[in-house]
Amino acid sequence: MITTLLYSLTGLILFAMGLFTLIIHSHPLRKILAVNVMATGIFLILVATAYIPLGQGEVDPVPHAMVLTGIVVSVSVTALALIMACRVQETSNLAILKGKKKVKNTQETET
Amino acid sequence: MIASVILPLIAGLLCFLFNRRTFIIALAATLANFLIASFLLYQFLIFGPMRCYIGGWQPPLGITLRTDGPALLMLLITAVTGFAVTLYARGYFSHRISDPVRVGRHQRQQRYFWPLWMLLLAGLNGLFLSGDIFNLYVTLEIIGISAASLAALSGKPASQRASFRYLLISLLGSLTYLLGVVFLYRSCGVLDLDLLRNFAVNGSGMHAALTLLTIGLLLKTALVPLHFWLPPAHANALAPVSVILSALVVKGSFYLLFRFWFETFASIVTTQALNFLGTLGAIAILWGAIQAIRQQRLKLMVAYSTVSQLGYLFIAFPLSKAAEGAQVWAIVIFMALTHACAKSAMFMAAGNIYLHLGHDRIKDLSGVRASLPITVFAYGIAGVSLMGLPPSGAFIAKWMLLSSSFASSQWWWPLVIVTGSLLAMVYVFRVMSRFFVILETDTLKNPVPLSPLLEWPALILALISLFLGLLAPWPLHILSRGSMTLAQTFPGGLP
Amino acid sequence: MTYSILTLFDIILVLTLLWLGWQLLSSEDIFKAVILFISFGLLMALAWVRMRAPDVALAEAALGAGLTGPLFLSALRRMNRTRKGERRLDSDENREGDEGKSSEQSQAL
Amino acid sequence: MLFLFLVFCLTVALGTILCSSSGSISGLASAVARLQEQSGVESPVTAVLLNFRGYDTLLEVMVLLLAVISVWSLTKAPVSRQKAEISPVQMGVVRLLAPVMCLVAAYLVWQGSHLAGGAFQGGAILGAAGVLLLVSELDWIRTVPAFAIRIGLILGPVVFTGTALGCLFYSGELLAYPEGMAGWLILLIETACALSIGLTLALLFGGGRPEDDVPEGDIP
Repeated sequence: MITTLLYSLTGLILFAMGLFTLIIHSHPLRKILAVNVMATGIFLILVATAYIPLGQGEVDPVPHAMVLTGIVVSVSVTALALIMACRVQETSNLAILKGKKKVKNTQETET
Repeated sequence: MIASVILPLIAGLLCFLFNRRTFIIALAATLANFLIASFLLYQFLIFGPMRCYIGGWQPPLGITLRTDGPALLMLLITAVTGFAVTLYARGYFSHRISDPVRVGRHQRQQRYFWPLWMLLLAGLNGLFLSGDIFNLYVTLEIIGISAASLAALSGKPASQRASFRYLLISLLGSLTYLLGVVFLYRSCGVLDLDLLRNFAVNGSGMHAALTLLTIGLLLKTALVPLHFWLPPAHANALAPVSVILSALVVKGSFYLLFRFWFETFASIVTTQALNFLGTLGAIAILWGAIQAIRQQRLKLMVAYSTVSQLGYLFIAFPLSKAAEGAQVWAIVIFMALTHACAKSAMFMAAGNIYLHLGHDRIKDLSGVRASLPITVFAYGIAGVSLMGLPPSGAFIAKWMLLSSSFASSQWWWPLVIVTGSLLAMVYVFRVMSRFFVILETDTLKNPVPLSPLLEWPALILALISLFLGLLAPWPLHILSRGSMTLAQTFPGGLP
Repeated sequence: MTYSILTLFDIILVLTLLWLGWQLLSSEDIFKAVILFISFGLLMALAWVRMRAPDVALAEAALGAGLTGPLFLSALRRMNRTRKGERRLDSDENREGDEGKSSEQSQAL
Repeated sequence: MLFLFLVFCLTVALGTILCSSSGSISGLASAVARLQEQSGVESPVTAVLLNFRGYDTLLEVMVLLLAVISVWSLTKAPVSRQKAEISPVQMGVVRLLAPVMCLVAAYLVWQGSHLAGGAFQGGAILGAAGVLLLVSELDWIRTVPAFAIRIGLILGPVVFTGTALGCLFYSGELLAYPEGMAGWLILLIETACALSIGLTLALLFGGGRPEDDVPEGDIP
């Protein structure tokens, strides 16, 4: 019983830490890390709920299946978010570059 | 029943596998999807609500799919809008590819649009039909991912930033939803919606779960304090994508929210909570409309108008105590149907104008009427439906809203509704008036005529939204049939 | 007796997890954060085993440490490259479109 | 500071609920144990994943595929800059490790029916093997034609959907495996899914679409 509670609370605190980081930090990678930590926290609560000490019966497999589904989903979303973050940086860099070029061109024509 | 999920899935797989003839596959899939939805409706009218246990496993363990009135109407409108969007997207992409500049980019967009759109459709259908709270999480995730990557398809820096934020927000929404599911499982031990209804008694665990589910879904639905991500994401996407996002994706999470509040957890919802959501809705109507009036770009204006229109959906919440059981559903479904059609037509019209002129600055829209009469006509009709003038479905919905709020003597809601309509009139006509300014010199650079695939879907959707009001008895009949059987199964009735 | 030892183990594991989580979320250096995240995943696998969920533990060890970590590292490298170089032009749009030649040149450089 | 306060309040509120309501409900463990016999596999988690709640898993496999499509729609696979020679030690390690990892993956999928393990774990190991090859500059994303990669990617979903539809026609319900066949069908689905998942994860690491995925010309 105490174990369930201990791990559930840990999961909750992890969720809260992730949420807080997600809101206040601006770096995209940090945000994605925070989302991952949040997801792990939720999974921990779910699995802790199903926990029964050894010798007192079988553990509930449904939460385990749900967590497996959740982990795979979160990995794929993480990958997508990372690539998207890279693209954000690449495209905005490109826009800056193009802007510089335009400025240069106009300066050249002016002179 | 399962076919309406599996079929788009298979179509998505095929569209991904073959990079040619994808349009044919998508067209066939959306057509078949429409037929399936109609068939399900027909079945529903004869046999009443149906259930399908996947794998033959009964609820506490297995996953249930079920049809009822609201789900079927949403399914049907998704099918209709989806069909129109498919045609429109075809016209849109071939028009863009015929343009010699940046062919590669347009081909990339077309290549990936179809599989993503098909999978999104599958996710939406799954959402409307599913009766299992964790399965709903998976469908929400499918919808969120495909919507965010569709929004990023445009490739411009602004759209990349907006869709990255969109992805994060929808991820945060699904995680909050998942936490709610965890709390529910903790206190009830089941995942099926019907079984959960029996557990819905007052208890702190249930309240916390409902709050978390609601916050998660509100994030995805973009109710006012949480709406900041919507306008940039919708306005910077490609035109067919904006249509999909604005007309369908937002409705999906709203539908779920409504279902939770008025069906599954109806017994633990308090009046204060309903009033709170209603107030947020009222703020959304006014704030969205004012922002829409202030915008300089047409697509941004339409996107803010979505924020405003979503508010009407929430204003129905506090009136539910006064209205009869099925009437709340009727108001909300009518609003959602009209908005889906009208907003798609409006975004299509905006996309056409963008294609034609190469920009969408409102102050430079003069003279469009002469070259794009059908588009302008569609825009006008869609605007009329958004304002809620008589024959449109929104008029019926607003009428029911007004009458039930007078019946319960809550005079402030009608005030907001009428003000919102007036503001809608302002932002619709502000653009309309520019269309009719006739330029003396013809300065249009782009002489390529728009294909009929671009203009007619917009007009037809606009007309549907306009005449939905005349067809009112029919959807009402479907809804009342749903709630009748609901009342039979649950003698306590809906609160 | 065993009960108390297990509880002690639980407490240590939980505290380490929380400390790692906090460190990875608040450290200045993103690279360090990613490395911490990988070790966090491995410890998490230990926690899953403790919770009698071996399936989840296997998945977490394989996915969390084996894939998510490298994903983060490669994304970090990619972002750093774009930031430092600013030369690696958008490989996507440029090569396809009218500016194909210039980007080829920049890649040859 | 405001956010800190809000998050703190949320945590405290949820924490008290966690403490007060001791999750005394047994959940679905007994239901699973009762029907375990009919599911065709011995491991309860696999039974839930692929039989009782197989529909979830089907959609989830789609989520993975969706992630690849999305990544491909965003960008091309980056060209690795340094064409430096790979040290023979690294090459040797790769040659040794990659087959071993494939073996481990196959073992995990096989053992999924009675112990811990299954498609996801096996697929993850396969994916790690693919990543290892990519890291050692064996650029198979560029050399293998895109069509073959696409076939590999949709193999799992197609086999899954195909089996589901086959069951629909055979016994009238989606994913209702015919009696006696359940174990083998599940193994078939798991194998196909593990292959696709491995490929998917490696491609996600690859970070972009192959060069020849977008066709030229207007697509009819």
